[in-house]
Amino acid sequence: MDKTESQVMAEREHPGSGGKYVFALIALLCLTALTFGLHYVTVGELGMIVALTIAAVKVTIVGLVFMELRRSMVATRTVAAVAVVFVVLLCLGVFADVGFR
Amino acid sequence: MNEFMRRLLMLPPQASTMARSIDYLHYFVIITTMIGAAGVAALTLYFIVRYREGAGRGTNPPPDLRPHHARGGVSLWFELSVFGGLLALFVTWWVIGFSQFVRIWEPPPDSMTIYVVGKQWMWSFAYPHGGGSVGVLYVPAGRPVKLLMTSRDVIHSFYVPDFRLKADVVPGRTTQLWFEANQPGRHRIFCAEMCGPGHSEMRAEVVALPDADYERTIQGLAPAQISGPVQGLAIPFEADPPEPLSLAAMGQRVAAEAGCFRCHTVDGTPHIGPTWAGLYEATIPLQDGTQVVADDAYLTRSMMDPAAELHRGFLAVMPSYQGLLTAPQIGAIVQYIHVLGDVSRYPGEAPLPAPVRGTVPLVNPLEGTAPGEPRAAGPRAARPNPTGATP
Amino acid sequence: MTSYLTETTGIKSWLLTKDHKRIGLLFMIATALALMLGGVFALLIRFELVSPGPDFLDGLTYNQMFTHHGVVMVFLFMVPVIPTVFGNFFLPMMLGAPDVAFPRLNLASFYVYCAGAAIVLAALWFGGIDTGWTFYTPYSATSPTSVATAAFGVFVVGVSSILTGLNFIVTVHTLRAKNLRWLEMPLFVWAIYATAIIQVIATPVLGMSLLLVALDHAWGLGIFDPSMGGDPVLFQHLFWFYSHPAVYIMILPAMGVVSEVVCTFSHNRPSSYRAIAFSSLGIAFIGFLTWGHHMFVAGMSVVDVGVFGILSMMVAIFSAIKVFTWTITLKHGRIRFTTPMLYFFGFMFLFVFGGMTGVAVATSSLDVHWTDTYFVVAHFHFIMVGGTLTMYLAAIHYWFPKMFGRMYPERWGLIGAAGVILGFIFTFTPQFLLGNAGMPRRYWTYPPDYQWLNVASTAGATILALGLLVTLGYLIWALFKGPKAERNPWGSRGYEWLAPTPPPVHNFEAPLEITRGPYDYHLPET
Amino acid sequence: MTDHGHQGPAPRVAIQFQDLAKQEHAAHFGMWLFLGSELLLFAGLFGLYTAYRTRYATAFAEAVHHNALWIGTTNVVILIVSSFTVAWAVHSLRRDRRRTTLWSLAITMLLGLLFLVFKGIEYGIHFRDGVFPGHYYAYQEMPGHGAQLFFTLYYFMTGLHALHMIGGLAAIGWVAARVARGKTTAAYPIPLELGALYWHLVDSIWIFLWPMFYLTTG
Repeated sequence: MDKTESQVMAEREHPGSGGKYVFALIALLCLTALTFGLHYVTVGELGMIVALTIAAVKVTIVGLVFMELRRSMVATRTVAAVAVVFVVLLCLGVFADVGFR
Repeated sequence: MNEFMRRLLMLPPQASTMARSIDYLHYFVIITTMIGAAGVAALTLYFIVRYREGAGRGTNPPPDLRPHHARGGVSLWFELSVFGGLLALFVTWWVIGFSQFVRIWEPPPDSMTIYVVGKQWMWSFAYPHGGGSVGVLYVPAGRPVKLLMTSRDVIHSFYVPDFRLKADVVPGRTTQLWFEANQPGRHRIFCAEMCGPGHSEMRAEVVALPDADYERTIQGLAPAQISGPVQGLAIPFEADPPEPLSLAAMGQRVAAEAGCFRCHTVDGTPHIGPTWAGLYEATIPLQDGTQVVADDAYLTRSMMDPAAELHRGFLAVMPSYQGLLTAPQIGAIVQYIHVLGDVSRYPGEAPLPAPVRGTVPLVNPLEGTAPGEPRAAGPRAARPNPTGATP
Repeated sequence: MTSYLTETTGIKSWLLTKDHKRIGLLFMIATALALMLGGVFALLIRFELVSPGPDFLDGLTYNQMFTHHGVVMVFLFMVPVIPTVFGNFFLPMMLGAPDVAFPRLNLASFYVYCAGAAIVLAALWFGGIDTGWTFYTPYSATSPTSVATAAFGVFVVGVSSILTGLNFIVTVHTLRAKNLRWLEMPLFVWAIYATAIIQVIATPVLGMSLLLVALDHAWGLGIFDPSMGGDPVLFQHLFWFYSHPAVYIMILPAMGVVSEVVCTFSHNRPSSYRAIAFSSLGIAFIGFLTWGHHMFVAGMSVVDVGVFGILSMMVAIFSAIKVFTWTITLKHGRIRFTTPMLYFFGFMFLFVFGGMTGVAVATSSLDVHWTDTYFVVAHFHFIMVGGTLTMYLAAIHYWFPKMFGRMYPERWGLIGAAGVILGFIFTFTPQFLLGNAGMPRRYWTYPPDYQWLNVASTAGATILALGLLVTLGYLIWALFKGPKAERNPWGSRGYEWLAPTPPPVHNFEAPLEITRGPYDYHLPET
Repeated sequence: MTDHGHQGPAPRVAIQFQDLAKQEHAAHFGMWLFLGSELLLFAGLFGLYTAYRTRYATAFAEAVHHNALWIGTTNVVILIVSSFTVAWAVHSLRRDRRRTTLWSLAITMLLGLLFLVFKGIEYGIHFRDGVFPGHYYAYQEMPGHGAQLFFTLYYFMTGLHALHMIGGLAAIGWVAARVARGKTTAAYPIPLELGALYWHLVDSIWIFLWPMFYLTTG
């Protein structure tokens, strides 16, 4: 759904209020505090998995709000998703080897 | 048929039990490959000749005005059946291939272990009977042999074409490989992983001997080469002991000189380090709450990096022996702990019934020696006979 | 409209050009030189192997020869050639666009390639490298040769590959002509698009692994060093995560050329456009899941061997779909047997046989015997030379009139092609048998009973070299003396043939209006 | 296109693009592809971290103690706030408030520098204790390969991230100069948007590095 020229100019004329940025900042800071707090409670591998999932949530917030993925085109969103998928793919392939050796 | 195909494809003789079944899969795969490729090429040639443009007409062919759908192409069903068939063929290759692969990689329980060390441009072997050899691997024909391999410097690859077997030899780790030679014979060993200018000269030979004179040859071997003084740990060895000690007895001597007995006991009495009595193949709790089976690999790893998988309840005071002990020495100590596996862990209890194959009655080093006084060579009287060998 | 060749003259106009066609020609010269240099190393190897014992090269120099052959051929010729030469020249024209999306970035990509190539060649000249093009640690970390410089040079060439890939993806997304929908783009564009995706995603991982090797070799910061508890097999994981998709970077553009050549010379639309287009994407994405089949005996866990084995079987299906579709495209066509079609016929046999032996090697138990022997050497040469080199030559001949405005001599073309294909078969079939017999790869000296196969292979190599020299000869002759070519000598319906020959700077007189598909041979040519 | 008075000249559409929307989409799409390749540059190191964490689990969990938790946590807060300020700069440039844009960019660069300062302090602590990468590792309290590999990997990942941080600072600085000179305006905000995207990527990578190297104690 490529945007027509008029849509691009319209978006620039009256961009939304800055509220969503402030809201995203607060959400990120809370999640950071949550991870920090959990780190004393959880033990070993479980702690690692919990911390990384929260980190993934934070990165999605940064991506959607700050990097405006929500408003970008399908192609841009696919690039972001594909890059992340291939990072995970490499880690899985390596883990499947070292973990079961 | 097998001989004809083997000679046609120039495959080396099938000298191990697995070689023949691998070669059968080889013939099946190569034949289908040839048929597929030739078929496609023939079909292409046929179409080119059949539908070639009329001879001699101008370079710009007249427009073909036939309607779109009448333009050839094949039905969907035909296409699906071709690719379904192809996929099924590839998956069958995988099923047969992977099942053979698992059989190649799982050594049978009763196989004899030989330690292999790859070093820049030579292969050296240490036998459980204490003997050692460089460049020649003596194996009994008709019995499974497991090779525990490591490298002293870079990655090599132990490759015996006649057995259709290859396994990379990685430094810092022990990789394993097993085979069973069909009948006596000599087979070439290559190094198959680029390891420097001498890569192509890093060759050796497997000599498969009949069982009878296998023992005789092994006894005649010089002791496993503890090649050169171990850096940093001057181990006062006699020039050469009168007759080769068994690997376990050698392990006992190396452990004594390396100072293992300062922290580890062999009769179950608690001490600074975990006792070696009954340790082999026991599941031991680790510091981080998990458990591990104390097999060859774990024992070797914890000699190299003791803190990595620490036995729960003990302090991490053991130094790393990485680079201080050579692979044959490590193999010897592991074999010694293996033999100690039968000693009961709780002193005072009645000792376990003598194991079936009469393992060596080993002298407890702590008994006859005052602490710090170097141990004399093993007593002559209880000359250790090779474990597991039936004279 | 004056041709892009004569629009502006002088060295500066060529070296600072932002015209995608001229950048394509600059890349053509650079990659052709790399091909010749790689060929020289190949011949040195073949002549050394004529006799079992050492001949005129000692052990270290021989190891340097096959390493230089590998590095120059893979990183300086095979990976960049078809995308940077024919992708640069024809992608915009096939989309009906005046140029690529970022012209300055395109020129930067050429100069980054030249910088990387200069660093690599400097490393080869001062001290050479003898670790094999795969740079396996710990030997690459401890080798006395200049590994660090070469690894950094390959990293820089990788950056150039990323820039080109990025440029092409954006071009396909944003510069398609008016009402040129995705499923009406020529199949060559699909192939270059899929290759660009792999280039952008896979090359950074190679960059990182080679940087780690360079750091280890230069300053002992070894993360793979076994004496520090590191695991050399992990380097192989990172290296092959790039290097297997890299072989698809090499073959996908060649498949794009095949689709164009087959449709034009059989005067027929592809029997199933979607099958070829989507299997290009399929190869690009599934190609990332199969890297483990290079490491079946490297000490990987048995679980991983099983997983990578079955995935490797899947990716072969997409190549099979393409081959099948090309063969059926010939049906009901009106085929003109020109030099590109002879190369196509060579491709069909060599690529299919090479590809099927690839699937054979991915069968885990057979791989234990075959890996690291000459069987694998023969397999990947069948795909690289039999697949990509033949299609590189076919593309030169197919687009020669459009690029230079002159025709090549057909008779000499067929002789050159026959020489290349026969020479190739005669060189590498003996190597399949050498691999079966168990001769490991990268061997300077070998047991005498392998000698006659090596001699046969060397004889074949000379025929292949002669075939290539003949081709070079008559192409240079045709460049200046060839007869003038008309706008569309092959009667092709591709969009690039709508532009005048040789095309002006911005490809088309007026912005292109797409009125018919790229393969509508049932309509009279406009 | 209606001109917006003081918003500066309308952007020029390059010859190869059919219209402004396609040109801007090309810019954003190209930048995201570049960010994808940067992320995959780190993928190799994330893979190594997975492998070595699986193999030396206890040593990694223990070696985390030596990393100063307060530095790591402050840095993560710094980068999140700097992400907000750079996003605010983009937002205010679109509303054509040049002063707020310049202030936000200044704060972003200040926070970036602060991050590097803290990173320098932490490296100083490590060097003082003898924690060096590779063969130079000489930290007495944690002998053994696990810790040595942990800190070598730590230096590689945080070092590469610091290099990207320096690159991000340079990019924001260059864009701030263009905004100050009026070349990047409300009508043509592309350079600032691309600079902000790069900054957000550098922040996202640190959001992952923080738990990996500072938090997961056993």
